[in-house]
Amino acid sequence: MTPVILSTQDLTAQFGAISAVDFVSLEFRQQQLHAIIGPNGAGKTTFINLLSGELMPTTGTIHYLGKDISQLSADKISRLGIGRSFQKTNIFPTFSCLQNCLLGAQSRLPHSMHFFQRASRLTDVTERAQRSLALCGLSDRENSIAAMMSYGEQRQLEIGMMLATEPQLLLLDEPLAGMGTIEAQRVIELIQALKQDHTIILIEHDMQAVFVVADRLTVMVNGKVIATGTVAEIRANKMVQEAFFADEVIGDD
Amino acid sequence: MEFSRPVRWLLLLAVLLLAVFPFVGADYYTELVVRIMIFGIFAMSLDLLIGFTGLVSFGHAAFFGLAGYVLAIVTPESSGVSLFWSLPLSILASGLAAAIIGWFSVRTTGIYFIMITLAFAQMVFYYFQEAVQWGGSDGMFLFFRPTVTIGNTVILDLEQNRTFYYFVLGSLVASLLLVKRLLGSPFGRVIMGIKANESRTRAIGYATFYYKWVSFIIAGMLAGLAGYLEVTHTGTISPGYLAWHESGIVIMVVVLGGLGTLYGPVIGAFVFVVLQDTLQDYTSHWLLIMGILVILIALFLPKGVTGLLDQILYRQGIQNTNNEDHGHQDHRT
Amino acid sequence: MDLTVFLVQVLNGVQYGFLLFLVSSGLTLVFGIMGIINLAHGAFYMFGAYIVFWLNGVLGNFFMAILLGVPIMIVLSLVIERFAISYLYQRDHLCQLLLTYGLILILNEAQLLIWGSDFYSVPVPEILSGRIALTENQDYPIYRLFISVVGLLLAGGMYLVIQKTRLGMIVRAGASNREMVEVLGININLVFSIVFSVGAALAAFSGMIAAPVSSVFPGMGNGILIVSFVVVVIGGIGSIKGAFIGAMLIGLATTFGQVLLPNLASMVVYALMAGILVWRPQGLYGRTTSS
Amino acid sequence: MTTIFDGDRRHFLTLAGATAAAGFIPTRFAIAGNAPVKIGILLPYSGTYAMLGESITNAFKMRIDEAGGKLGGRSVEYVAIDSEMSVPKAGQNVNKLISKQKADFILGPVHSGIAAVMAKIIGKKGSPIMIDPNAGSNAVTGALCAPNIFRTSFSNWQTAVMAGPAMYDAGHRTIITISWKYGAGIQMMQAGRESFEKAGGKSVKDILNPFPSVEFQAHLSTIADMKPDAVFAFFSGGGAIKFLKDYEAAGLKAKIPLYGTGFLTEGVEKPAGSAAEGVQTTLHYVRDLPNETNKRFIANYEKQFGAGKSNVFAVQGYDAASLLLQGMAAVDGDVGAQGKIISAMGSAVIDSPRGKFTFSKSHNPVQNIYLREVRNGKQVTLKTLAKGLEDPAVGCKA
Repeated sequence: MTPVILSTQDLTAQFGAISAVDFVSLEFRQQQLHAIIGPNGAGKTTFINLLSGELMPTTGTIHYLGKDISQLSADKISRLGIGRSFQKTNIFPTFSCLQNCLLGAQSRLPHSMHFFQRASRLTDVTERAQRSLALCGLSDRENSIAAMMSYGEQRQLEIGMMLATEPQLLLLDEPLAGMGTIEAQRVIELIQALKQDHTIILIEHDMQAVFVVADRLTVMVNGKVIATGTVAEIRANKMVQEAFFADEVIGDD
Repeated sequence: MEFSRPVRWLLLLAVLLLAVFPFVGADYYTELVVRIMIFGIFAMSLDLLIGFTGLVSFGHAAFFGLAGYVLAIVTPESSGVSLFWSLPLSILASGLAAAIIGWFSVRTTGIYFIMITLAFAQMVFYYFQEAVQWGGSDGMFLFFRPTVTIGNTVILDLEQNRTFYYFVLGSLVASLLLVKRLLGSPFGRVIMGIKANESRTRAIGYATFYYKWVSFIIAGMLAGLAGYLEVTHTGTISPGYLAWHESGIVIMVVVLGGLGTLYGPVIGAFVFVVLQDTLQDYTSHWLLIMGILVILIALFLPKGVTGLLDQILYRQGIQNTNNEDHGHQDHRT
Repeated sequence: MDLTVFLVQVLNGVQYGFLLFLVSSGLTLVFGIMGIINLAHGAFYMFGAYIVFWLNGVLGNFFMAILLGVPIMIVLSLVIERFAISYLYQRDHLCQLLLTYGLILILNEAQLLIWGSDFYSVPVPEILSGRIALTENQDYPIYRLFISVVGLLLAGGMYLVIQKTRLGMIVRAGASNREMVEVLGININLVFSIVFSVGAALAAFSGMIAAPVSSVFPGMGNGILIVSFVVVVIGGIGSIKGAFIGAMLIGLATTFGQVLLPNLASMVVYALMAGILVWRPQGLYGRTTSS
Repeated sequence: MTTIFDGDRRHFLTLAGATAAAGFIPTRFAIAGNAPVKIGILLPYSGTYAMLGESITNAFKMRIDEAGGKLGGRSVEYVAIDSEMSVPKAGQNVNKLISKQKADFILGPVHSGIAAVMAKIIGKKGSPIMIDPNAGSNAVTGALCAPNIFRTSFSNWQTAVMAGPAMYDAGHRTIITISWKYGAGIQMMQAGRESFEKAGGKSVKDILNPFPSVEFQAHLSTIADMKPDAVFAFFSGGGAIKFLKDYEAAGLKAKIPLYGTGFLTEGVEKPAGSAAEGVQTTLHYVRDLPNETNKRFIANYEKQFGAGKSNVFAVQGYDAASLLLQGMAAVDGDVGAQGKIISAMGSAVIDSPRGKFTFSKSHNPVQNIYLREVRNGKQVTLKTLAKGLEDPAVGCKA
């Protein structure tokens, strides 16, 4: 097994009386695609929000490459090499595709407090942006305004923008949600390709897709982890079947 | 940030017209144009915040007035002071105030940001309103304009209205180019990202607080430049310059001209000042007409005069023109 | 400052606080429920004062004047809501600032055209015109106590409305979320019309109540506008409880600022606001939603 | 350097920066005698002081109409701008009246801050002639004085300086002064306090309320606590009504007599009602002055503009027109002869509703100051405190 890249210890997010994430301890290994599944309201997105620094944990810690990152803000975590996509498409709607990726690529400069340098002359930033646009399959849409593209393309773009930040670890929050079959297939292929040189934590409702791409699976219910293992192990797990598959219409969101 | 080709030509034409205006315009209108240009710089500085960083500041007049006060305070009654140190000093004072106010304000968003900038500006306003040593509510005079001399040679005699006119025109053009350059820089890219989607900007690795803060400071300093010029122009400064009404009017001017265009607010200043000047001649109830106009703008012209201009230039939907604009820009990058 | 003087000043501060609460309550409703920054709130306050002056002159009875004046203001504000404000619900704060700023200009000029530029006053109604001896030298006018009672009743009334009624449910649900309210099967446009006119009527009502102690003059709404914004923001936008606490804080800060820090008196209020927002950016009782 | 020498008087005025004025030397002196004389007016027509602006304008026009509607044989045209009480806009508004409207005379303002801006601009240009019909800032006929600046109202010092002895003579030995914290308020308060202390009394506290706040309750409690023999106050307009009412409602009026400069009660007798009764103030005008001009003025004014509408502000506007009539009569309407007009105006004797008055070297009225009291809603003269009181014109170098 590859070494651990990210781990959580008793990670908890409490909102009033409700624990959206309840003492979750998990390990994620390098070069693996680790999917997290569970019914709506299981706390999956909250879990991702904790990892990416959008939310501060109530208790518990997160370690990334051995370093405690549980109190770091979102921008600092991004700079450590953790990229994320959001459940609701989260891009710069008024920007063109290339501009979206340029902003992503530029974030890897030590800082952007350059006031009189021409941004267009940062050739390596531009190249990296174009490369990531190519990776997500939008090379021919460089100058399209993001808001005017189809929903599927916007999701692709979000992944492209994330790739421009050169992350090692990707946090993907339901990248297939709301997509048609063809679009979904394209994104699955993209994920397959990314798997080659990235660690991925994936939240997804589309079980067929998950079983195809995932190396490991974790099942969350009511903020708690009820099982973790390989795809085969999880499929065989009785408890999972009862708690989850019984009342979940697979592939539906 | 690049201007489209027709806009560039129009701007060049506008600068040329402004450059010859003192030779053809009556003195009164030359004065009026000076006022418009100064107001234009002020509005442009606010556009950097509202139109490009997405920060609706309701206290921008504080920085405008503060720099003016600094100039009036350091100028003795008997002679003018050198521009070479008084201008940087005034701008720095506004910048410092913006740094302090921004440090607290930029943490908040939405209505709270509007209100906290208002609160701080009111503090500055009341400080000068009650500062008896600086004229209290009646304000102060500037008896002599700043001097621009090296050794004993007078480089520019700002007391000459025509010289001052060109000095203001130069400041306006320089400010426009400077801010445009700023927006084309890596920094500019980030603040525009913040306006478009702040949480996303943070999530891809930018400490947005610092970028908003620095943008707030730069805008404050540019407003300071405008305030410095205004006091040099009118020879007076009073707390009224810092009042919330003035902050409201400059917001109106920015929207009137067109948000996020840089040159739009200058056009807004032009329209506003000329309107005010003309309406006043017809009725002492001109504020009523102004009020109706303001409401019409809010309802029907959210993209301001430049939005209208865009539509005329391209004869098509604004969305499409935007599309093209960005297209041009990216080919150049 | 000995204890008696201190207590008298506390009374002054609290009494001023009640007046501020009267004005701010409408503002915080409109602010919180509709997400509208209504700069014209002060102008409604002024209109209320003028209307009660006018009706009091015609009817000769202060309470009748209020009873008739409030519906007039409700009608006026409904017209304004329909023909201007209602176009702004989906727009950003900027347009709201502009539009309501334009309203100030129009309402101020309208006041000049209707009532002219003279100062007027509204007599304190007979049954409330007495005084209570407070200290050896100072009396306290019963009418000021009446203002406090009205403020207290209003606070209680609003509390009940918000806790017990359907409108209150929408308020508590955080009505800035249009979709959610519509899902509940409520005609949001109607709710907004009601809320806006209630807000405007509250502003006018407080102008009416304040008229006998403050006199009636052009531009009287400008001063009250900014301070009621301060109250609302300190308390947390949309929170009636916050507006109440905020009004009391500002009332006391103003009073003691005048006495203890005469040179900084007018800055005290804004320093307090800035301080509170730095400490709690959403105000004392504000919801932590980004807008 | 350009020097405009005014041959008829000892005054002359230097302009710093020759060319500053070069572009502005108006060409209107050449205008043929038949064109109307243009009066540029900068007064408030909106906001708290709109009533003052209207009173002044009405009375000014009324006086011109009384004289046949002509100035030096020429008809009159008015160009009025609402000052909005905005000091920042003062400069542009004045420039507009001078450069765009080519006004031959400027009438205004009400606000001291605006007056200072106007005086500075107009004094520096050397023309046209400005008549200040209200703003009392000492500086207008003090540090900022100029040959072409006249005032038909008062200096703040004049309105308050006789209050000290008056209060002392009434047996008061300690006072508290209270006023808005702005130019006019501070100047009046100082004059009142200094004259009281000179007479032998003691001012125990000066209270300055931020302008234009009308929250007085805390101050009233302070006054009740300190128990001075009397209170000397400056407020005006809506603020004055509020102060008078609060003062009465706090039960202080019966225990601690209230004094003030005339503006505390002028024009607000009716709205203030019983709260103004018995309050004594000092001013250069009283409505019940027995002279014929006053009776005629009040009758005419109230016939045109409504009963009870005449006030000191109207008187000041009326006198501004009287002054201009005399100046223009001396040159038969030739506005180009500014030197002669100034000379005629400077030596004019104004037959004013306040009684006859003349002008000091700095062009401020040399006038009587009266002690007045409100009785049954009307101003009543108690006595004449000073005859021909002249402002010291501190700092006037012209």
